[in-house]
Amino acid sequence: MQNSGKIIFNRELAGKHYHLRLILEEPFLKPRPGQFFLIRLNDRLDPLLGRPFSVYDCHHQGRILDFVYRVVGRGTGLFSKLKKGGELSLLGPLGRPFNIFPEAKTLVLIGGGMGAAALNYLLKEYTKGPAGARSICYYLGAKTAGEIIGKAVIERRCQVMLTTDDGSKGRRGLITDLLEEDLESLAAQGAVFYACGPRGMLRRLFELISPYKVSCQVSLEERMACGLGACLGCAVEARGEDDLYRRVCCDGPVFEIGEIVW
Amino acid sequence: MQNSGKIIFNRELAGKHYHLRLILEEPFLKPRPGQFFLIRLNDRLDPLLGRPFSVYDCHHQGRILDFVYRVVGRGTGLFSKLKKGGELSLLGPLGRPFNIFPEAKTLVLIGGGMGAAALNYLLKEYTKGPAGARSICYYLGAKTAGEIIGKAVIERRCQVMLTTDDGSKGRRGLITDLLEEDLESLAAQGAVFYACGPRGMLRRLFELISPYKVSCQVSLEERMACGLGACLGCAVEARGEDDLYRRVCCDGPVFEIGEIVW
Amino acid sequence: MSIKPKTAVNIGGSLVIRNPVMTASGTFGYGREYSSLLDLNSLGALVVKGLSLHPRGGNRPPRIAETPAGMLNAIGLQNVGVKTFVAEKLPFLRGFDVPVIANIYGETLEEFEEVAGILNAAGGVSALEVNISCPNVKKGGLAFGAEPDTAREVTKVVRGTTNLPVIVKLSPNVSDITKIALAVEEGGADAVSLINTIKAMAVDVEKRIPLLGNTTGGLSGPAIRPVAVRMVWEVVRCVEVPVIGIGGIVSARDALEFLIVGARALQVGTANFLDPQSAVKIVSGIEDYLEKHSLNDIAELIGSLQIPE
Amino acid sequence: MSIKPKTAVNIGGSLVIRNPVMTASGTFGYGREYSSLLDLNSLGALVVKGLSLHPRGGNRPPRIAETPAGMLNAIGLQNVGVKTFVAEKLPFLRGFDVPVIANIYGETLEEFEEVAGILNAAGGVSALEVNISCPNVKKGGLAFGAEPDTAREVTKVVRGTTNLPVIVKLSPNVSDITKIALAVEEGGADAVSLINTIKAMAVDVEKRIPLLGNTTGGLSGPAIRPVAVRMVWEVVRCVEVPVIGIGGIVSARDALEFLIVGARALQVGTANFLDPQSAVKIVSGIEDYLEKHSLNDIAELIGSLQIPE
Ligand SMILES: Cc1cc2nc3c(=O)[nH]c(=O)nc-3n(C[C@H](O)[C@H](O)[C@H](O)COP(=O)(O)OP(=O)(O)OC[C@H]3O[C@@H](n4cnc5c(N)ncnc54)[C@H](O)[C@@H]3O)c2cc1C
Ligand SMILES: Cc1cc2nc3c(=O)[nH]c(=O)nc-3n(C[C@H](O)[C@H](O)[C@H](O)COP(=O)(O)OP(=O)(O)OC[C@H]3O[C@@H](n4cnc5c(N)ncnc54)[C@H](O)[C@@H]3O)c2cc1C
Ligand SMILES: Cc1cc2nc3c(=O)[nH]c(=O)nc-3n(C[C@H](O)[C@H](O)[C@H](O)COP(=O)(O)O)c2cc1C
Ligand SMILES: Cc1cc2nc3c(=O)[nH]c(=O)nc-3n(C[C@H](O)[C@H](O)[C@H](O)COP(=O)(O)O)c2cc1C
Ligand code: FES
Ligand code: FES
Repeated sequence: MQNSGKIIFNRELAGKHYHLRLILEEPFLKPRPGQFFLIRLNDRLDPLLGRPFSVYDCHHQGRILDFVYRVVGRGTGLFSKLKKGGELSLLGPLGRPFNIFPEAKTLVLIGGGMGAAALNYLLKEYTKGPAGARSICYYLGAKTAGEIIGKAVIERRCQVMLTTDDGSKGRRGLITDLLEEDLESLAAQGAVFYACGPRGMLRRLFELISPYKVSCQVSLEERMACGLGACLGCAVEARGEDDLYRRVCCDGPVFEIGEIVW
Repeated sequence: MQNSGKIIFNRELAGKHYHLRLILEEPFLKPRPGQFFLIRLNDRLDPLLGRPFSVYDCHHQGRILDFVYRVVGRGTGLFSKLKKGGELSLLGPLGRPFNIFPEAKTLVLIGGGMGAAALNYLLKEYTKGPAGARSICYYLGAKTAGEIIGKAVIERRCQVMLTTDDGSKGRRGLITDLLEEDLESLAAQGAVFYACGPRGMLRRLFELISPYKVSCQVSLEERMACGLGACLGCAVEARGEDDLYRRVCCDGPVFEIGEIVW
Repeated sequence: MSIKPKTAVNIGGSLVIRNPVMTASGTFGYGREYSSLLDLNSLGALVVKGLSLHPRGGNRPPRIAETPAGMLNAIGLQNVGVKTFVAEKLPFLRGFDVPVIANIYGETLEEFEEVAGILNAAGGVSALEVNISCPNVKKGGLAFGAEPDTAREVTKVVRGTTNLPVIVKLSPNVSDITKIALAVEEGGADAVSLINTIKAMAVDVEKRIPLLGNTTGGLSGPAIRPVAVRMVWEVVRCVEVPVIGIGGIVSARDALEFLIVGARALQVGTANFLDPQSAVKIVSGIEDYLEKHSLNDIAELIGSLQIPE
Repeated sequence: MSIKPKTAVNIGGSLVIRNPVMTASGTFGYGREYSSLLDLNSLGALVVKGLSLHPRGGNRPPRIAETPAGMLNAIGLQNVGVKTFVAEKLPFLRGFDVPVIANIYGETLEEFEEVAGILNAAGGVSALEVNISCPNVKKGGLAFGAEPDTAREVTKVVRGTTNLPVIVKLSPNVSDITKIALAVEEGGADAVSLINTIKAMAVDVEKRIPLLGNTTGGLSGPAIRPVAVRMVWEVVRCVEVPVIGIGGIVSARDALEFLIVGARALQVGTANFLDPQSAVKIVSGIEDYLEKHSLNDIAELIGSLQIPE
């Protein structure tokens, strides 16, 4: 699980988003959709900790990994300056992946902002075989047109419903508003839901979806230190008998939406 | 005095020694031989402080600066990985330069290990005009043949006396032993002395040279924080009425050998 | 051909560990979490997450934050409780040949006593480390560790309950750590370990809220190492019992600082997060150093600091 | 067109400075050393190197050492002495329009009194900062700052000698900094500044000697910022007088942490070594932040930390 990755490229996409491709130098495990890696800058004690990034895509059974990240702070700022040939330390694949339902007839993916990252790989896994009778709807929300990542690829694989906060592309508004309109009919079809995005979006989704008896898996983000379940740093409040916390790094990052206290 | 330097090259020389060439991006002052720069890695709080390096050579009135450094610790280790195009923060030129005696007929340069750096630029300044009747002897000591830096350039400019600790080049032994043999005659000629090197070498030089009434300037090294005389971190014990310390960064790094408590 | 230098050390109460490198409490879970990433048997010892009498939920998130060359944590001693530990976590560890040290915590003297008693009877625990230095809980923790009298008392109580070696873990958040060290030595501690985290705080300046749900937390990592080295240096010169150095160790070089000033052993904490192999790399780095410096036994290194006059 | 937000703050004893950013004692010499690198007039105030009655030679080298995101110093309060300061350093500073704060130090109460008296009479000094927190001198310094009683006493003595605002600079090397803060407030301090350096140590593992000639030194720089922020947070909630935050500030973001928890002003120390323009960059960074957050007066920012319940 410990690895060293050599940078194949680290390309700027639109609006502070970057696409990083690494080739692993040690034996590796193939990641599953929803899993993530803790990636650390070498030779530095500042920033100190690894940064968690979901697998955006992978090739050659996981030897080559793609990540898409957004510059939000010091760590990602330094990542964005990395060049081809540079080396990064990796720990992973980590965490509980998305549950895949091979028989599901209707899939709904709901992505807000960087949520696209984890859903992209999930979508790829779901669409690698013959499409069959399965329908996939991707509800994709972004702040503005410039921050929509990977739309072309997604459109080749499924139907895309788009909103932007400023209306610069797709419908103006929140992606959860758009989903709300279709939710009853989707639930009636027995759709399986997957969502990644900002906490506010997921909370709203929880409110909308609770009345229905459907599976809705969400991928959460929390600050992490060990990534292995040891430090208890990445706790989220969970519902349940014992009322304890769950660890995002190993009990998640994927949870059934009902497990979490929103 | 504050500047940003872009790396033109950062070449490995023999045995953990590197040659770094920078071009300054802001207005600059031409450094004088013996002066140094505090050079800091950008975007890092670890290592925290700038590293002092003597000017090894300069071009275009000081717009292009050359440094030669040896990897000895974390900072220089990170320097050695820098690539063309990278940027460094510089403060300088700092410190009291070598006193130049334009009329001197005999010059003696004594360099041990990395000492070569500051003496190289001094030698260049002394030899840029017509040679005239001046004779220059360079006593150059190194641990081993592989650690002799810039010998070819030096030999073009003056006469070189060489020792290595292991005898792999030049005479086996310490450079101060070699100098000792010639010292009386050099002093009698009214030679002016310049020395850079490890403290042990300078201490021995002090013992040898004290009996003679000659000028012997030495360049000292001490850990530094501000480089400006403000923090009092770079103190060396000095002789003198008030018995206080001297600051290597601004009272030095060049001192008359007799000023210092060895 | 050189023989391998001896690295075994006695860390008090006749507990000898094969090398001086342990993993620090709270940074290594219950051992299992790291067991696929390194050979637990290559550690000197393994200290488990702080155990309390009853399971504890811990503090509200966010629980960690990064700071320059350091991190804050305010876990709040979340743990499964000592009974679940004995029933569910300890059996796994018994499968290894590595001393397990149980870090214990109580809100009252009675709780310390009860937890110590349960672990004493459990089998498979090699020593107790008494945490009187957690800055992140309201009761217990630092409340006991800030004053010599209460520190001595807790030590006595645990000492009276167990035959296991008792290590007392000290807090850096005091004016004079030697007073606390002397008090717990008097109280019967077989060893002292230091330092726990330094109480600290960081702010999200955009939202103008603390970065931690608990407002304050404990600072660990390389940033605190110079403070830890200084405190170990103060303590080794005033107590007789072995001192275990903790704080910001990420490399063998760092570990050597502690050994040279006089620590008998070390714990590696935050570094486990940066590289799960940290502890084992430090073990081999120490061995290399001993060989390079022709030291046959780590005992020759411990406390070998020279002060130039 | 937006009007420039107000950044002036009153740092006690009716001393109003134009912005909250000062340079910290010992890191900015006597001002002159940095005067060609930045406009001294753009600083809120300038605190000079600690002054004692007689010139002091300071500690033996090496005096500094680098640590992760921090540095150790053991200068030992080398200084020209208060009289030479008044005669030779102060005239230069009078040529600027920036409040000069004299950091003072004594080995005895009488020395503190005498130094304060000389500076009071000198003219051109806007306030005194009483250093009872230097970890690097044998007498005086921390000896006064470690206990509430002695801290109160020094403060009273200086208070009684001068009409200038009296700022007392507190040490982090104590169990409870609020006790010292309250004591000096009682003693008549117009403001408190914190923190001074944290006592620390580092070892040259190859030579097995301390990296500092003085064995131990004071840790400063980004590494200590979270400790400083926590202490400022503790102190602002228990004293009435203004609190000046110090410790590891290298950027406007860092400075904002202190202001948000409640510091009225700040001092920039080690950062001056990394970038001589640090202090002025921090001033403009704070202004930018105020504008961006539509705050018209820095007073709206100071102490605006929200604790989510
Ligand atoms: C399981 C998981 C998967 C993720 N996948 C992606 C992805 O594919 N693409 C992407 O752009 N981002 C992803 N994130 C978020 C990403 O980890 C943060 O944006 C990143 O850590 C920010 O680092 P920074 O140094 O730039 O920010 P800073 O704010 O300077 O970081 C300070 C500290 O907080 C932590 N932190 C800050 N924001 C977050 C966050 N949202 N989640 C977790 N830790 C955070 C950092 O890791 C660091 O320890 C993921 C997070 C998690 C938990
Ligand atoms: C005026 C002056 C000119 C110099 N010129 C050169 C030169 O031209 N080429 C060259 O290779 N070296 C030169 N040095 C020495 C060079 O500064 C150190 O080798 C370098 O700072 C080591 O940094 P490090 O991080 O690799 O070592 P580390 O040991 O990891 O450094 C730790 C700390 O100690 C300081 N330090 C360590 N060794 C020295 C030293 N010898 N002198 C001053 N500070 C030190 C570092 O700057 C840093 O703050 C000069 C030093 C001075 C004072
Ligand atoms: C996330 C985390 C959890 C911790 N939990 C405990 C604990 O339960 N009991 C304890 O005594 N110390 C605990 N500590 C303190 C460490 O054991 C150690 O003393 C401290 O982190 C300093 O060492 P380091 O700098 O190597 O991390 C914890 C530290 C961290 C970072
Ligand atoms: C080299 C150096 C010298 C110092 N000298 C003094 C001093 O004379 N008087 C004083 O009160 N504080 C002195 N300090 C402490 C600083 O003023 C400041 O409190 C401390 O460094 C923390 O701030 P920083 O992290 O921004 O440096 C000194 C600090 C350093 C680094
Ligand atoms: S990051 Fe350590 S338990 Fe999740
Ligand atoms: S380095 Fe600060 S005075 Fe010389």
